[in-house]
Amino acid sequence: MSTARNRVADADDPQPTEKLTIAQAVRDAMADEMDRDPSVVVLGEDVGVDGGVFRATDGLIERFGSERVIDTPLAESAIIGMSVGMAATGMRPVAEIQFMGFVYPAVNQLLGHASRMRNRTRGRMTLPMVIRMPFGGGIHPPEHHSESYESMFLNSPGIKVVVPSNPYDAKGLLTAAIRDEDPVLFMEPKRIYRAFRAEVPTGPYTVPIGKASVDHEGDDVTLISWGAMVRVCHDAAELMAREDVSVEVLDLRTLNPLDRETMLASVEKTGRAVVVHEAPRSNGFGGEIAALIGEHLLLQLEAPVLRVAGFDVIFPAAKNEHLYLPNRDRIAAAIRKTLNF
Amino acid sequence: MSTARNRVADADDPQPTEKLTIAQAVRDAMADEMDRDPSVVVLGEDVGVDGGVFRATDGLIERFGSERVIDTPLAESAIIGMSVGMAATGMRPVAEIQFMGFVYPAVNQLLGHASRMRNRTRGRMTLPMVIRMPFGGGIHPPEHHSESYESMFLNSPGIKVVVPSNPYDAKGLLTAAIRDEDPVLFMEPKRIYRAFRAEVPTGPYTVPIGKASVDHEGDDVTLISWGAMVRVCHDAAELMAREDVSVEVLDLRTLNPLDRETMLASVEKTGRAVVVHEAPRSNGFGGEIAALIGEHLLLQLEAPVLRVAGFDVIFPAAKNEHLYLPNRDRIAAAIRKTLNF
Amino acid sequence: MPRTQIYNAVTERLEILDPAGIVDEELMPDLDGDRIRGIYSDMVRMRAMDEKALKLQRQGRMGTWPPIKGQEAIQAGVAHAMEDGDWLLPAFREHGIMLLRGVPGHLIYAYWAGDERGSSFPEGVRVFPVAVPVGSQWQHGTGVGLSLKLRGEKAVAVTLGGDGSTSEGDFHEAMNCAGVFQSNSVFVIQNNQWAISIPLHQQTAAKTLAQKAHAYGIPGIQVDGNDIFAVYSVTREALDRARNGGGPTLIEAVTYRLGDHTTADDASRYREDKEVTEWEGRDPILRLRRFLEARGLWDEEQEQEQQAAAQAWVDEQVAALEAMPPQDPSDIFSHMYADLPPHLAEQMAEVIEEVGS
Amino acid sequence: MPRTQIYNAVTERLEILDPAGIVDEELMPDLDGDRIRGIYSDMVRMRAMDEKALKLQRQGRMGTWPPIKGQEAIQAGVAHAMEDGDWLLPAFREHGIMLLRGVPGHLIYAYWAGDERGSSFPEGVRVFPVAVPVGSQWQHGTGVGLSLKLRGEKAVAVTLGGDGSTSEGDFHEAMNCAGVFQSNSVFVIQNNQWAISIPLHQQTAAKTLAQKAHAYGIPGIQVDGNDIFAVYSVTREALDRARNGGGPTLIEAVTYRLGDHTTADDASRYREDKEVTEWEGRDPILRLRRFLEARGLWDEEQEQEQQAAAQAWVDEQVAALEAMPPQDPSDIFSHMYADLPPHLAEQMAEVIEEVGS
Ligand SMILES: Cc1ncc(C[n+]2csc(CCOP(=O)(O)OP(=O)(O)O)c2C)c(N)n1
Ligand SMILES: Cc1ncc(C[n+]2csc(CCOP(=O)(O)OP(=O)(O)O)c2C)c(N)n1
Ligand SMILES: [Mg+2]
Ligand SMILES: [Mg+2]
Repeated sequence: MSTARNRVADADDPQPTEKLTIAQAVRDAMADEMDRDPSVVVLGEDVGVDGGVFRATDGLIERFGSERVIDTPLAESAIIGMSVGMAATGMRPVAEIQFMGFVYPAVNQLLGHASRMRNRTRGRMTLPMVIRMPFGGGIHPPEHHSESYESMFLNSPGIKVVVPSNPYDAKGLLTAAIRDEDPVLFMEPKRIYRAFRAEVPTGPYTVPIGKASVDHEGDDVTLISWGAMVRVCHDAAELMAREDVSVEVLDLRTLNPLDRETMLASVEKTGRAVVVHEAPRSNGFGGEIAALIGEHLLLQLEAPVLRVAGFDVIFPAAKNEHLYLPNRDRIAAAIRKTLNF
Repeated sequence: MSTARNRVADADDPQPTEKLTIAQAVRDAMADEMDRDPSVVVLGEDVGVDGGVFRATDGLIERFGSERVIDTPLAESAIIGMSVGMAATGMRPVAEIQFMGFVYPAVNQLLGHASRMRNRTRGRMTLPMVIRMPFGGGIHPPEHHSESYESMFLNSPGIKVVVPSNPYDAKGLLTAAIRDEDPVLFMEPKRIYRAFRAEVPTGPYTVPIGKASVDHEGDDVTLISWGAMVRVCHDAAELMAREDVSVEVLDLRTLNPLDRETMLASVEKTGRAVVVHEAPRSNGFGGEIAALIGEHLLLQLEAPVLRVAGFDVIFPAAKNEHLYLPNRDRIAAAIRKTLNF
Repeated sequence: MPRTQIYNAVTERLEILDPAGIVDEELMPDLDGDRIRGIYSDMVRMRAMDEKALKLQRQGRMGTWPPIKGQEAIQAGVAHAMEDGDWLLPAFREHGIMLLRGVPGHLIYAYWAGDERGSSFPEGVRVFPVAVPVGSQWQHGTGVGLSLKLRGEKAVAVTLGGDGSTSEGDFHEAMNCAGVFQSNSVFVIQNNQWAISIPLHQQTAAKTLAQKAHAYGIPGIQVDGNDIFAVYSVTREALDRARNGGGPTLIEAVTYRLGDHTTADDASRYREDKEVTEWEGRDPILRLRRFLEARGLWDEEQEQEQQAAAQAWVDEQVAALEAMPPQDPSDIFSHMYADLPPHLAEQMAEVIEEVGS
Repeated sequence: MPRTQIYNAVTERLEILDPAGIVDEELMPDLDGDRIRGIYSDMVRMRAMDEKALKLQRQGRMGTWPPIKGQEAIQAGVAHAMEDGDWLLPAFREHGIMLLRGVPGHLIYAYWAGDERGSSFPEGVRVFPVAVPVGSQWQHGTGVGLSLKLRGEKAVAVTLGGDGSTSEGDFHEAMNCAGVFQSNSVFVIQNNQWAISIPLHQQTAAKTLAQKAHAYGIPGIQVDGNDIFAVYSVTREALDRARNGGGPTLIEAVTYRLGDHTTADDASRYREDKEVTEWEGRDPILRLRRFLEARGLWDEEQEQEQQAAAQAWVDEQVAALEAMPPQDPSDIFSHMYADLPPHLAEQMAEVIEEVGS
């Protein structure tokens, strides 16, 4: 489904690959980096003995011990606050927040400290730390387990925001994130943690942060998305192909820093854009994207940039999730609307 | 400077007025409502004996006693969390967060509970509560005292966001906020707390939440703004008038729910828009505004919607504040750019 | 001028009913046979509700369910100590006490089946909705307690939460503010020894959770949470104190989570069966039954009847759950604000156009 | 089975040097005359730095300044107890100890004059920057202490904060996690009795702040914070313990904020002059001077010299401050990330075009 075009492996030689889910790819990235670099530690609620509620840290404690795979008390602010202290003094913490719906208590440490330390100290203190968190809907859980809060981290500079949509990118981007000298918020699309497998190189490699991927080329309209929505966009593209509409599917992969160049080039080519995300529509990151496109390509646009997003409501409980989440048909309808503008 | 057009007073009769600063208007709104309604209480750090670090609660404790003007421990999450409990059981708390830069620890209670309780209980429990906080730059303080975090509350529905720009609106909007049945985040532009006085009716009156104000009519371009930036926009409009450019100045006053109608009508008329805000540019609320305008008025736009905003950096310490904050000349430059597009 | 002692921190524990069903008569609270039988049947009903939910979940008729098995004595004891005007603020593993405080069983089921109407309790039921973000409800309990105090209501806010939740900053702020404001609050920790896979000793280095009260200048006490009489007694005492202006209390009730964390969890990954078996021997329901039997207040026949009644009640709740009319799609919009703002009206129209109303 | 005591612990207070300058010889730490004179001059230097900052502020040459007057014994005592590899994590009223741990005076001034370069300490200085969001640094202190432990460094993270900061959730999480992980951490509360206008008894109902340690299963102790010897002793003991794997300690040092909260505050709005005057009588510097004089280790001439030296040093710092080259406008962009992303490069270019570089 994805081209390897934008993916850069460490080694020049073709590496052996294996078929992995996103959850396994995430785990392997951590395992490989812990192997390479003794300063990498993993911490969070239930990441140790339990192996993580989504098994994304499965087996790590057996392999690296409880000093490097640290089960923490139930305290999100401490998970990030301790990581700040550790990252500032020579370690590379990979912290897990169990669900993005529980990141709120950690916001003060994330946006008050993690994102500011380099700037505050004029580069004296840097914080190489990763904050992993599953996000998004589609698994029918109780409230607070389906949220997509990326927008709140994108008006607050100093923290990179990365979102893979497939196993290859998950491993490569997480590896890049762990090696990054700055804090990286790493959002994992929990709905597709185990939905499918794809070929992933067995050794370490990186996918560069800050580069979008043109997953599927097309001429008539650009679909811009990230995370679990990318697959839904592919479904929509397929559907539209049957109507002879050629859809370009763009997987942003990194939301900050945004790969404007790739995005604007695509929309300049197609003249139409639809942004798809799970977060509520108003002031979601889709607004920023539409604003940028409008600013740079006003005269090239054949139709308004449309947004297919969550509604401006609290993420509904399981029974009404389907009403909320963007789906193939909503995306297709938006595409048709831009075509008939 | 502002027309009274959009302002609705409780009484039909012309009321006596007095000249007040924004800080005084805010205090008077609280005092009047506490007088009217015994369930209104004020709480926060230093709001009692000290009268608030900006004197916005000056004299309230003397008048209403320490049971209704409550000095709290230094705990923002508790200030909001206790308010949730109080509001759900018959009181109308007006909570103060000392600076918007210190709202982060309260985010979990604000967005995890305050904004959700009505929806969660299908309307059984409602939370009539106000969260006041000074925001924005321009007073040369240490870090974390100049922030404008509105964007993070605008992708998370269930909480109204209100921002006055002058004493009349400050009193009328705060009165409306206290009487509102839902949580209202009330952002006070600290830079102009005491910068000027304006005529304000002595008794209680409301300015409706959700209505923007066309502060100054114009034909060539619409400036869209809120808070302390509104005055800077007026300065820019004046400057441009000398170049024979007719600028319409829109004070949004409420960011959620947004008065799209007024906003779109204005831009439809002028064909050009510049949004001005203090928060960083990327994913600031200006993006949402530009996106909405692009979505609804693509064919009417004579130029791209431009944003004059803070840069995507941590709000600088005092010495570099001037580099960061939007100013008259930057706004004027953006206006010229839209005119010469 | 040597080191002087400036504070003496003592924390006590209360037990009344032992695992064999024998009580310390001197400490027995004033509850007559009928009342105790009533408490027992409440506990049996809780267990039946819980077991049925697990079954429903396996059948795909229920969402994620956090079982309360083993924690019935706390929930019954606290509920029975409470009075009419008192407020209950649950965490998420409080189905039993919610039931006893007036939340209809089928609504509890509805909530966990993924239907927000489950938190739409009948008028007059003084119960907060389930709090999913762990630890945040402690703050509301302080706020409600303060509200009751300021308004002069002789009522108390009773907040429950887990051992894990005591590690969150919100727990601390809530206790500290309750101490400062002397709010009408009682805080009950259901210490079931586990927070998902994290055992208590990895949650805190404190020997007990009750001793955390020393940090806030409020009374704290530990109680055997599988001992219905001890739970009832300490709660009653704390409620009386709070009701009469004496301020808040922190109660640690020591129990055990006999089941998995939720139906999405597999506890065998992280804990020994042996530990579970040991605690099964301290089952709070069995213990009360032994007491009742020893007193001649209960026999096998009554037990059969009670079990059947509980089953019948549970079946009614399931029937009521499944008879709930489907939600209207507009429901996801209509409770956001007192009035529907234009942008939501627009979005609501989109959905209705798509799926019908 | 009555109520049993399950926790019984005490909180102690240490005093060595009384306000008249008389010490308890048995408790005196092992510090020779030179060392004590050195400590005294450090405290004099702190006072001079503070007074000068207030003057600069009135002249418009300094931003908002939080004075440390009255808190010099804590800052000198803790600094002198620390060793080379130890980390310091300050709140925002820690200019004195930051100085002693290697932060150049002119950088401390620069920070409060509104210049981020003030937090750009020289290589090797193990000091965190000022933490403005109250209470958040406690968490970093646990993290650094854990980092030191995991990496096997025989060093300790020493975190300071105010009495007000103990009400924040972050304080709680940090102490609790330090207890669980037995991190190499020492936590020192500068209890100066006020948090802006809020006096301690409105901050917590706990009788002491030291007793909060009971909540975390870690040692806690109170010390007279105006008594340099007591502060030194308890800190030394705590550091030795942490350094040798014995885990964290919470120290409450009781002192008084003799000045306004900051130069933006007017403390006369909320507190009595009488209280201030009373505490002026317990001035930590005066107290140490009395001790030195009584021992024949100090005389008026030395005092004059010391004051002059402190003034000279302060003047140097001011000169260095004012000699700092202006910041380049690009500086607000260049420290956001290791590499400048394209959108920031664009914004930087806008500013440079506007104001020149
Ligand atoms: C703030 C927050 N963090 C994490 C979670 C995920 N989570 C749900 S329950 C739970 C454990 C709770 O433990 P405890 O407080 O002891 O309650 P128990 O489950 O034992 O009843 C966790 C980590 C959450 N719901 N909220
Ligand atoms: C999270 C947060 N809330 C509020 C403030 C505003 N504020 C700055 S200092 C202060 C009082 C601090 O009191 P304390 O911890 O006792 O330290 P002290 O000022 O006495 O040194 C307050 C409320 C802040 N900086 N951070
Ligand atoms: Mg538990
Ligand atoms: Mg203080």
